[in-house]
Amino acid sequence: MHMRGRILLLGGAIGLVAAALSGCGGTDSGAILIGEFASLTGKEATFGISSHQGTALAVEEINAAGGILGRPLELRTEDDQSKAGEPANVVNKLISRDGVVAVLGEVASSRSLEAAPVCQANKVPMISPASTNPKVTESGDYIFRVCFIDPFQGTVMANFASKTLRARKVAVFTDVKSDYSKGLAKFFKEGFVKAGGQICAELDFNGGDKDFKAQLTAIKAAAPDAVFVPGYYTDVAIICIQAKQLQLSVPFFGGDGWESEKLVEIGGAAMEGHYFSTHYAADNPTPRITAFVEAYKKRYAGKTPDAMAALGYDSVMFLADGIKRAGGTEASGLRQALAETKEFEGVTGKMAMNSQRDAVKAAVILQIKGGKFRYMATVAP
Amino acid sequence: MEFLQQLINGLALGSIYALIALGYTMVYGVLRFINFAHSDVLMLGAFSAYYLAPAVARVLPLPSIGGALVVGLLACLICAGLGVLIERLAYRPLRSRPKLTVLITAIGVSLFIEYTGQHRAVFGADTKRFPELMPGTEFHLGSLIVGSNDLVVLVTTLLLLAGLWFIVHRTKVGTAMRAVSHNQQAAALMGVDINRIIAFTFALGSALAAVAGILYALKAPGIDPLMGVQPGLRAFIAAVLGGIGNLPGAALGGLVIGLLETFAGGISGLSNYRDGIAFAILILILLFRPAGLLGKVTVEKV
Amino acid sequence: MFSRSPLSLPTACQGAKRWLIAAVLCSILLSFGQFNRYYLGVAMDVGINIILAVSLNLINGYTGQFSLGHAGFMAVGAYTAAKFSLVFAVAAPEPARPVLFLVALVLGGAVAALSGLAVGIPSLRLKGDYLAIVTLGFGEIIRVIVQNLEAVGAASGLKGIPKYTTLGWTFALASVTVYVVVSLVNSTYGRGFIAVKDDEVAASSMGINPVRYKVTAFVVGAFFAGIAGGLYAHHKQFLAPTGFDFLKSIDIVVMVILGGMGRTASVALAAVVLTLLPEVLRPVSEYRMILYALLIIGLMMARPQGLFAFGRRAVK
Amino acid sequence: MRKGIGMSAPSILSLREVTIRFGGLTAVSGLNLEIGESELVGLIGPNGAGKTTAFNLITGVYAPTEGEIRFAGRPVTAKRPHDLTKLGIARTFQNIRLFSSLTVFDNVRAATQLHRSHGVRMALWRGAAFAAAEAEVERGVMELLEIFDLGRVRDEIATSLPYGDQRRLEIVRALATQPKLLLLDEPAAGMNPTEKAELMRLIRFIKERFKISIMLVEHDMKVVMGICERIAVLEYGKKIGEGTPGEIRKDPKVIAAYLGTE
Repeated sequence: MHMRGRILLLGGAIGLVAAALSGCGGTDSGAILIGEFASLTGKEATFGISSHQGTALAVEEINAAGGILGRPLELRTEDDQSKAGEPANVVNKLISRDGVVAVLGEVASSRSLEAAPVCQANKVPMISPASTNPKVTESGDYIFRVCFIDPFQGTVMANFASKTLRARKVAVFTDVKSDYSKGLAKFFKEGFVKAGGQICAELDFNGGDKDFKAQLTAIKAAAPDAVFVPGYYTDVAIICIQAKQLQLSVPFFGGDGWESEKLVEIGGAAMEGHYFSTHYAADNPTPRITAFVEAYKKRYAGKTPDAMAALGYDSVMFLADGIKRAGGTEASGLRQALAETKEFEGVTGKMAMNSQRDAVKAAVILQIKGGKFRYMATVAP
Repeated sequence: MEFLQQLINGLALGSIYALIALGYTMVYGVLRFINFAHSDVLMLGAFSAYYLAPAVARVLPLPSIGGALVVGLLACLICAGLGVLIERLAYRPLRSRPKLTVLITAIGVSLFIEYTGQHRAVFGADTKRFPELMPGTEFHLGSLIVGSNDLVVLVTTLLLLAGLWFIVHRTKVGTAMRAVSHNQQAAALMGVDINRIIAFTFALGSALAAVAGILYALKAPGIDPLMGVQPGLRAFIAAVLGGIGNLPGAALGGLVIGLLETFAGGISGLSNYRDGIAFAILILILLFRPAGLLGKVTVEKV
Repeated sequence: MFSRSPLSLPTACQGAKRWLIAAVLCSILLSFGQFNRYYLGVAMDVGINIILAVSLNLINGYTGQFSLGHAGFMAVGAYTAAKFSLVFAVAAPEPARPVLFLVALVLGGAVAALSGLAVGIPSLRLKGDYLAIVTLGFGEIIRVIVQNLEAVGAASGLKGIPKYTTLGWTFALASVTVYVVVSLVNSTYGRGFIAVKDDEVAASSMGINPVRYKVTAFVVGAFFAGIAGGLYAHHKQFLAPTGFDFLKSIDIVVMVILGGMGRTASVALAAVVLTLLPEVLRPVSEYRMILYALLIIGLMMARPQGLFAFGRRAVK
Repeated sequence: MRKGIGMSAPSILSLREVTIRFGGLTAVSGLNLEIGESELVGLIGPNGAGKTTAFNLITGVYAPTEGEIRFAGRPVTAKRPHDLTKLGIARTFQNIRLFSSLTVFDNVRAATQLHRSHGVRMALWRGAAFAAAEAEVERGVMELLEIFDLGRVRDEIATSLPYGDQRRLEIVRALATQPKLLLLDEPAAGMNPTEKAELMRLIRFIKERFKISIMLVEHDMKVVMGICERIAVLEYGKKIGEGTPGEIRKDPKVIAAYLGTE
C-alpha cells in the first residue's frame, strides 16, 4: 500500500510537470525584448557584473535616443551564478518563456559553450561579449561574438614577446582551472615557438590560489627573459606581488584577463612595467571611447570601465546595428544581418564578422606605468 | 638552492594552513563537529581589518607594527563576537540533535555568510585591495629569500599553538573545555556552565580565524567574500590529517600539506594537480591511520 | 513507511513491478508531447535530480554513511557516457542511436559504480566526519583529473554532446531508480542496510556483513549517479569540470536531508521542490542563494527529520 | 590440555590460552574455557574482571593478542563477527542494542538473512520465488515472535517496547540466526525479582526447546547459581575458578575475590 502510494506520488509529480509544461510566456508591448545571462554572483561575479553594467548602459543609451526602429529595448537579465548547468536553463527560460529575440552573454567561454546549443536549437541569435575560446561559435550559425579569439591574441602576444621584448626564453604560467587561460597559453606557445623562441618553463596554478611562490621559484630557476601569465587580474596581481618578493624581476605579460582597475589597485608597485593585450584602452583619446568612459563613470559611481564592460556595451550596439539593418527582429533576417556585418565601429574598435562569426578586429597592447594603463600599440589582424 | 627556497615557501604556506587548522581543530575538540563556517569567519576577519584600517590610520600610522596589532585585536574582537553570535543563533538550538544536523546547518551558515557577503549592499563580489598593515621586507640569505610576513606567520602560529595548548591544558577554563569535550552531561553535573564554555570556545576559535584571515590577506592582498573557501578546505584537511581535535596534530597537518603542495607546485606537469594533492595524501594517510597522524583510535565499547 | 501488515509483503512485491512498468510507459508517452522548451528543460533537471537524490539516499539515508562525493560519481558517469556518444553514436545510423544511448548510460553508470567500489573500500575503516571528508576529497580528485584530461576537453569542457536525453528517458530512469532502491530496501535482504545504519556492531553480530552492505550501497548509489550524469551530459550537451564541484554534492545532500533520510518518496519530492525553487526565485535572483542558505538552516532547526517526513517513525 | 571439570558432552567452544592487551592493559590473560554441546555455562567475576571482553573475543568483536579459539572443532581465532554468526555463535548485549529504526518484526527479520543466498537479484526481480521466500521468512519470524509472546507488538518500533520486552526481543533476534551457541551478556540487568524468575524460566526453556549451548555473563548470583550447570570465575582477566554452582560457592579463591581477602 505504501509502495503504491510512493509510485503514485511519482506519477503525480510527472503529471504536474507535464501540466506546467504547457504554459508559455511572451510580450505584447512594443518593446524589443533582449535577453542577457551573466555571472552576477558566484566565483566569477566580478566579470559578469562588469559586462552586465556595460550592457545595461548601452540599453539605456539606446532607449534615451529613441530606441531602435522606433521601439525601445527591454533587457531581461538572468544570473547564472557562475555555475555550470545554469546557463542552459536560464537561456532556455529567456527564449522559451520570455520570448527574447536575441541573447547576450557570457564572459566565460565554458558557460557560453553551454548556452550556445540552446540558442542554436531555438534559432535565436546569441552574441557573446567576451568569450575568446574559438570553440564557442562552432556551435552553429546563430552564435556570434564581438571580441577577438584566443589564437589571434596568442599570436599577437607571441610576436610582442619576440619582437618588442626581444625575449628568447619565456616561461608560461597557466590557470588550469580556466579554459580561457589554457587556450590562450596554447596559442601563445605555438606562436612563440614559431617565431623562434623557446618555452623554458611551463607551470600551472588554480584560479583563486593565493600562494604562487612554489611555481614562481621554479620559474625563477629556469631563468626566463619574460613570463607569460594568461590569467585573470585577481590572480595576476597576487602573482606579480609574490614574484617581486622572490626577486623574479623580468617582464610579465598577459592577455585581456588582466584588464581591470583592480590589477594596479591590488598589485600596486609590483605591476610596474608589465604588459598585456586587450580589447581597448580607456585612455585612448578617441571621441567614442572618451564618451563611453565618461558615461560609464557617471552611471557607475566613478568606476573606470574595463574591457568586459566595453565589450558588454559593444554587444548591445552590435545587436542594435544588426536589427536596424535587418529592419526588424525576425530571427533568420537578424542572423543574416549580423553575419554580414562588414564594418561595425564599437568602443572596442572596428570589427567585421568573418565566416566563423568571430569578430575580426584589432588588439591593443598596454603597459602599466605609474599605476596607469598606458596605450602602447594597436595590432591589427 | 631551489630546494631550500621551496622548503621556505612550503613552511610559510604550511604555517598559514596550520594557523587556520588550529581553529577548526579546537572547535572540533570541544564540540565534536566540523565548523564549516570557520573559513567564512576568516574572511570576515580580513574584511573587518579592511574596514578598520582607514579608521585606525587616523590615530596610528599605518603600516606599522603597533597599528597592525590594534587592527588585528579589533578584528579579533569583532570575529569573536560574530562567532558567539553564530553559535548562539545557529548551533546552540541544535546541540542535542544528531551531529549530521549540525554539520548541515554549518554548511548552511557558511553559504549564508558567503552569499550575503557577495551581495552588493554588503561587501560586493569584487576583489578588494587589502591595506598594508605592517611594513614588509625580504631578508636575503645568500640567494635564499625569506619574507618578513612569512616569519610573522610562522611565529604567530607557534605562539598561538603554545598559547592554546596552555589554555586547554593549564587553565581552569581549559579543564572545563576538556570536560565538556569528554562528556557534556557529566560536565554540566559537575557545575561547568556548558553554554559559557562553548561560547568561549567559539569566541577563541573565531578570533583565531580573524588572525589567520588577516595574515592570509597580508600574504595575498586581494580579498573577496569567497577568499576563505580554498585555504579553509586545505586547513580542514590538515586538521583531519593531523587527527582532528588534536592541536599539535593540526599544526603538523598544516605543515605537511603546505610542504607537499609547494614541492608539487614547483614541478612542471605536477603543478596542475595541486588541488587534488592534499586530498590524495589525506586519503592515503587515513587508509593507514584512520584517526589521522596524531589522533588516537577510539575503540568502540560494546 | 515500510510494509507492515501481514499481507502487505508479497502483494507489494508484485504490485511494485506493475507500477514500474506503468511509470516507464507513462514517461515514454510523455516524450511524444510538445512542450515549452524551458519547462521541458527544468522537468528534465527535476528527473535527473530525483535520480541523484534517491540514489544518494541509499548511501546516506538507508545505510547511514555520509557521502559528500555524489557529484564525483555523477561526473564519472557524465564524462564516460558523453565520450562514448561522441566516439560511437554520432557516426552511427539514426535508428541505432537510442540503443547506443542506453549503452552509453549503462557504461557511464558502470564506470561510476567501479569508482563507487573504490570509495566504498576506504569506508570500511572510516566513519562519520572522516568518511565525509574522504568522499568529498574523492569528488575533488575526480574534478582535478577531469580538468587535466585532454581527451575529455580538460578545463575547456566537453562540447558537442548530442541531445539524446528526453523527458521519457529521464523519468523512465528515475522510475527505475526509485524502483531499485525501494525494492532493495524493502526485502529481508534490504533490512540489512538499515540494520547497519542503526548499529553496526549489533548488525555484524546478527550475521550481517557491514562491509558488504556499505560497499553495495556505494556501488548501487554510484551507478545511478553515473546514469544521472549521462542524462545530464546529453541534456546540457556541454560538460565543464567546474560543474561537478563540492557545491553540487552539497545540493544533493540537502535534497536527501530536506526530504528526510531514508524515505524514498520524500526525498524524491524534495528533489522536485529544490529543483523548482531556484526557478521560482529567479525574479529575486540576487537573494536566491541567501534564501537557500536560510532555508537549510531553518529546516535543520524546525524539521531535522526532513520537511516531507510524514508518518510515524521513531525519532531518537 | 586442561579440561573443564564436569565436562560430559563433546566441546563446542574452546578457548586456549587466550590473551588480549589494550595498550598496557591486559584485559584477559591466558584464558582457557570449554563449553560442551547443550551446556549452560555461567561466567562471573567482579566488575572489570574481563567478562564482557571475553564475550567480545568469542564473538569476534576483538581479535585476541595471543591464543586460539575453536568453535565446533574449527579454529575461528580472529574471524569477523558476522562470519562467526554464520558458524553458529549469537549474542545479546549488555546495553541493549536493537535496531532503533526498525520494527520488532524487522529486527528479527534482519537477523534471518544470513542463512539465505543473498537476495539482491531476487529482491529486484520480485518474482514468485521472492514472494515465497519472503513468506517463509515471515512465517519463521512470526513463529519465533509468538513463542516469546512478542507477536502482538510486531509492528511497534523495537526501541519503543518496555525494557523487559526489549531484552526478550534481543534474545529472539539472536535465536533467529539459528545459533549453536548463544551468549547472553547480563540478561538480568535492570530486572526486578519477578522478571528475573521469568528470565530464568525463559533461559531454561530456550535450552530445552532449541537444543543449544548457552553461556551467560551475569552479576546476579541467584540467577547464575539457579540455572547454570557450570560456572567459570574471572578476576583481573584470569580464570580463578571453575566448577558446578555448589563447588563455586565453596571455592575459597572465589569467595576472596568477591568479599575481599582482608
